[in-house]
Amino acid sequence: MRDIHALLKQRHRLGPLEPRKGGLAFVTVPRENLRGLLLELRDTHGFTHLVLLTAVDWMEDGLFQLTYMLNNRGRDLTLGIRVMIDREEAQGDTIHDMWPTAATYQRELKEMFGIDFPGSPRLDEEFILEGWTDLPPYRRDFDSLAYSQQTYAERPGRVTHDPREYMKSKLYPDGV
Amino acid sequence: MTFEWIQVPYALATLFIILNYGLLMTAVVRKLAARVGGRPGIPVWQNYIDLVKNFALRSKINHGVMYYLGPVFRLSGGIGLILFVPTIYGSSWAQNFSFAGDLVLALYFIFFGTLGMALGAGESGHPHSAIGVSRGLAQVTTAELPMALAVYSLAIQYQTLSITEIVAAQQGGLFNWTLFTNPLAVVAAMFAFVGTMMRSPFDVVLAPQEIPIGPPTEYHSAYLALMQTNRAIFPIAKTIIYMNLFFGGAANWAEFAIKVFLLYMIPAVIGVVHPRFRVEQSIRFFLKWGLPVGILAILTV
Amino acid sequence: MKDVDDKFLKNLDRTVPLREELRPRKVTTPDGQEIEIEPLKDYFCEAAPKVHAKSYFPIVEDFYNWARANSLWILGFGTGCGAIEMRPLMTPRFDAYRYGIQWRPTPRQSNLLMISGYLSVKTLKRAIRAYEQMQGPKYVVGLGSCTINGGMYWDSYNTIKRLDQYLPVDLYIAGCMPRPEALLAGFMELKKLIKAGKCEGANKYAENFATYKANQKSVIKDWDMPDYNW
Amino acid sequence: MFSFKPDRSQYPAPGPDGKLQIDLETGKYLKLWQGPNHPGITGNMSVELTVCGDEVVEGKTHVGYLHRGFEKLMERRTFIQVFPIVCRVCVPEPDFNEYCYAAAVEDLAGIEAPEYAQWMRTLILEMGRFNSYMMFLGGIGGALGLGITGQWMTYVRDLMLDRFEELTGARIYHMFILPGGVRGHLPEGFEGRMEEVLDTAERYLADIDRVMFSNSVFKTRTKGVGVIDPALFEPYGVTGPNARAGGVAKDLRKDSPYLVYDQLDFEVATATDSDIFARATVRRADVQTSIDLIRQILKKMPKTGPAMAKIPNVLHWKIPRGETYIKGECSRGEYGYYLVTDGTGYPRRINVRGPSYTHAMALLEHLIPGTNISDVAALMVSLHTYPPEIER
Repeated sequence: MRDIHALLKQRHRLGPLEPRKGGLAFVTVPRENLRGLLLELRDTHGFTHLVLLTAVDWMEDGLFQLTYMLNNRGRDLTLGIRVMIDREEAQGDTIHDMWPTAATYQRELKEMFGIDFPGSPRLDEEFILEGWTDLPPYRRDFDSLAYSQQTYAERPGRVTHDPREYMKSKLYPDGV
Repeated sequence: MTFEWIQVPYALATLFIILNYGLLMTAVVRKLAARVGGRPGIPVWQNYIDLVKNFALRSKINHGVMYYLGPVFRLSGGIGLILFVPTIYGSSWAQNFSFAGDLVLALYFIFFGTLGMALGAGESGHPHSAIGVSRGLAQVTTAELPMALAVYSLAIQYQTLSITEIVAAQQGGLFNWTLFTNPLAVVAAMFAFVGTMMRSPFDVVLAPQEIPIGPPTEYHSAYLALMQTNRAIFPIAKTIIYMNLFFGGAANWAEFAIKVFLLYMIPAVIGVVHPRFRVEQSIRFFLKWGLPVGILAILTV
Repeated sequence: MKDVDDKFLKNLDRTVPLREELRPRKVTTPDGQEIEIEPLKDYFCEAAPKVHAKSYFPIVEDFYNWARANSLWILGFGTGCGAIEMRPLMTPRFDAYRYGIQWRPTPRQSNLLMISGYLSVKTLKRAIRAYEQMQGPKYVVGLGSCTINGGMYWDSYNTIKRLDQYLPVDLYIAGCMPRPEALLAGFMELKKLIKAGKCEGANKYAENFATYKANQKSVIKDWDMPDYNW
Repeated sequence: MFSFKPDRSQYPAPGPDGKLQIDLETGKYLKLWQGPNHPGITGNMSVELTVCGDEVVEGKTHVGYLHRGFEKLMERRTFIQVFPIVCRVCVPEPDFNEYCYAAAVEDLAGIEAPEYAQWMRTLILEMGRFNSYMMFLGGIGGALGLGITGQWMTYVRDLMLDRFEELTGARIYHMFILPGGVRGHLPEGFEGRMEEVLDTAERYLADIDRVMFSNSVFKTRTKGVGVIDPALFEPYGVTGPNARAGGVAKDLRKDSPYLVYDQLDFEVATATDSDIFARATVRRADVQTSIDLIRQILKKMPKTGPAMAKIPNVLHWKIPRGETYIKGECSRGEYGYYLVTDGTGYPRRINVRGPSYTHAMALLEHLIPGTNISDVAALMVSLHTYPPEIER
């Protein structure tokens, strides 16, 4: 992995390599260099398998992190490529022409995070949700519990405990 | 042929016996499949309860006149078949309305129910019904082809079109049966028999995994109950024809019960252990195996 | 129970427009005729369900109820995880067929709708449609704690919490997920209820149709039903 | 002799954007919805078919009927509260979720599960794999109208569920593999009872060989149908038995051994034709591998030892910022958990990579055009997809 990183570092402006155990490593790349990097990894270095494409919401920093996980079966290497994009104008670059299956991931990201991928097929079709009118639900500022309480009727009698307090009262009933 | 009024209650009595026998047989076949799978299966009287339940449902939706007439046609196909086929040879009351050319009429009635069903299911407007019907008509047409050829062969052999006379010609010992006098015709006819009994591998018409039970998709309540009644009567009636034509007929009710049971079990047993053909595969199967045997049967008579 | 969390307020302004293929429009038929169609009117029945009276003679009704109880046809619609325990019910270990319970592939022919587990909003729409296609008297059994009060999806934004708000439920079977033995016990209990004439869910649905519809529409925003979606 | 080649000149032409130009109002095409309530669909999803005669010209997968928002719910729960809900992600083979989640948390928190727990996890995963294959073998017969295989295989699966119940106390959701180890030890006499189950299973599998795999009707229906070109494996992310049926010996148990798979002796089964029949035979061979592996594990695993590593107080458990990806070979292909933590007591993001995600969406939509309506159900079952892991 280090050899590949050293080879591509300059050309694609890669960040430092963060290795984890078992042939897994993560690296950050600017959005402009993503496409070239993916193409080179796929065609030259044997990272032919797109494992997953997902996003992480770093709301505090105003960023979305797109994670492209690529795998090289022969050498058992997995490389997670991080791309930071702006949270306000969330937009990524479609890679469905490289991996057709990426179109599905991009459809999900569009629906669940509101990240746009111009040019990706069937992007605006409903994927999982139907008739959704609120914020994209996987964003951190969407409160699932509050939405659920405001939308769905609840059966009275359900009790919610704070686990810490509840355990304390069960374990030490005398309040020791 | 002379007509006597006493024949009407006699025929109705035959019909009643056959209805009950058919309901029990359907349950027995399902129990057989269940036993092969290792289950106890439904109780044998389950079909009666299902019938009562379906008649007892409160709401019904009608999609039009033909939708209503579909099950009626289907049932009249089954009952008509029974009424014109002599059930017990030599019996004075189970002769029904058989006459000199009843074989031709019987062949017509075998097809009649399917056509009625096609009209009814088409009116229900469900795409799965339409697909099921088109599959059913295509498959039944080719499956009945060997049967028709076998019947020609028999007509040439016995020089008659009356079922009673064909049965009469087969009396007097096992080796007088058509099974032994004209084996090729029997083989051809058995292709048709297995092919039209709606069991695997030729049950693509109903195929729950593809077109949820096909033509009857929209049928419910009393409409479905009518079709269930027909599902009990029609296969037995068809089996009676085969029994009469090829297996020496039946001289009493015990012989009838045993022969029909054995014949009925052939497609059931085959069906338990086979997946189903696609419709064009089963058509190909009948054209490839059934048709040549049928032609051979005519040529070798 | 916690009070409603109002720091976050759900968006009420946006509505979902009717899908294009379901809007009224003019089409040209294959033989060149021009006709106007209104899919929602043409393809769907708008009439509200009717209340059907019981049989006039109690003894006939009792006999009918006995037959209905002993011939339960279940719609094979696996709506949630509970569906995985339905399959052992059809097979040697727990064979439910011996009690007259059978599976039918189409809603028209079935009498019992098993809601096998949590219902997401998208499935709820299909379940309602399947329920309305069934012929009365019809029964609904909710399976698992998620149909009773949300279960472990109590804070999910996409699953309903109380099934009886949207469909008339005759029986709940608790558990996550209920074991096949519990299901069989539930069926026996349902049979007792049917024989006692207490399962009038279809009539209840017809009587309170407006309430049920209002509840359903408060959850399902995309209220156009694709044709033959079941 | 009789050739029924469909007339493809009637087919819709692709437009400038690559989409098919299908005008339903010409009356030439029919829209068919298969699912979500349809006996031929694997679980609660639907396929929207456009048919022309008996041939399907376009197929679209629709999912979301089982969406519970797991990835959102996990963000709202502490690390130990996530553990009981992860198994609900995939119903027929829940243990893989537990393992992947536990391993991901252990990786980020720097905990090493004890050796006994590693062996136990392998045993649980193989038992789960066996169950999942039983569902498949029953399903593929059922999709082609051979209901009897479903009966037999569900019966065998019930026997294995009994062993699960004995070991974990639950039939379906076992919640046995938790971060730090496993919940318990093998009960007394477990090996003997497991051996009985495996013997019964082998007897039933021999019957399946006779009834299904050597049945000429089954071969006619499945051979040459639903072929995935091996060149499509990489672009479409095909993994697991679906890829092995095309001659690519992809198996993470061999390629990237996790748990104790490097100490076990097994072969990866492959086939060459990449059609429905090949996919079924590969799975049939894999069941045998699974049975052998369970026997080996029970023989080789340590008899005693700690089942749990020491984990911090779960009420105050904070995991430092980091991200990891844990993968494993489940019965359908590569199953993985992508876990991101931000130093608080809650996960920042968990993404579940289910193999059905690529198989049932992009791949199925690619395979459906040109098949017969009758084959759609078998094709879907042969890809072995479970909808809950697509939408989570």
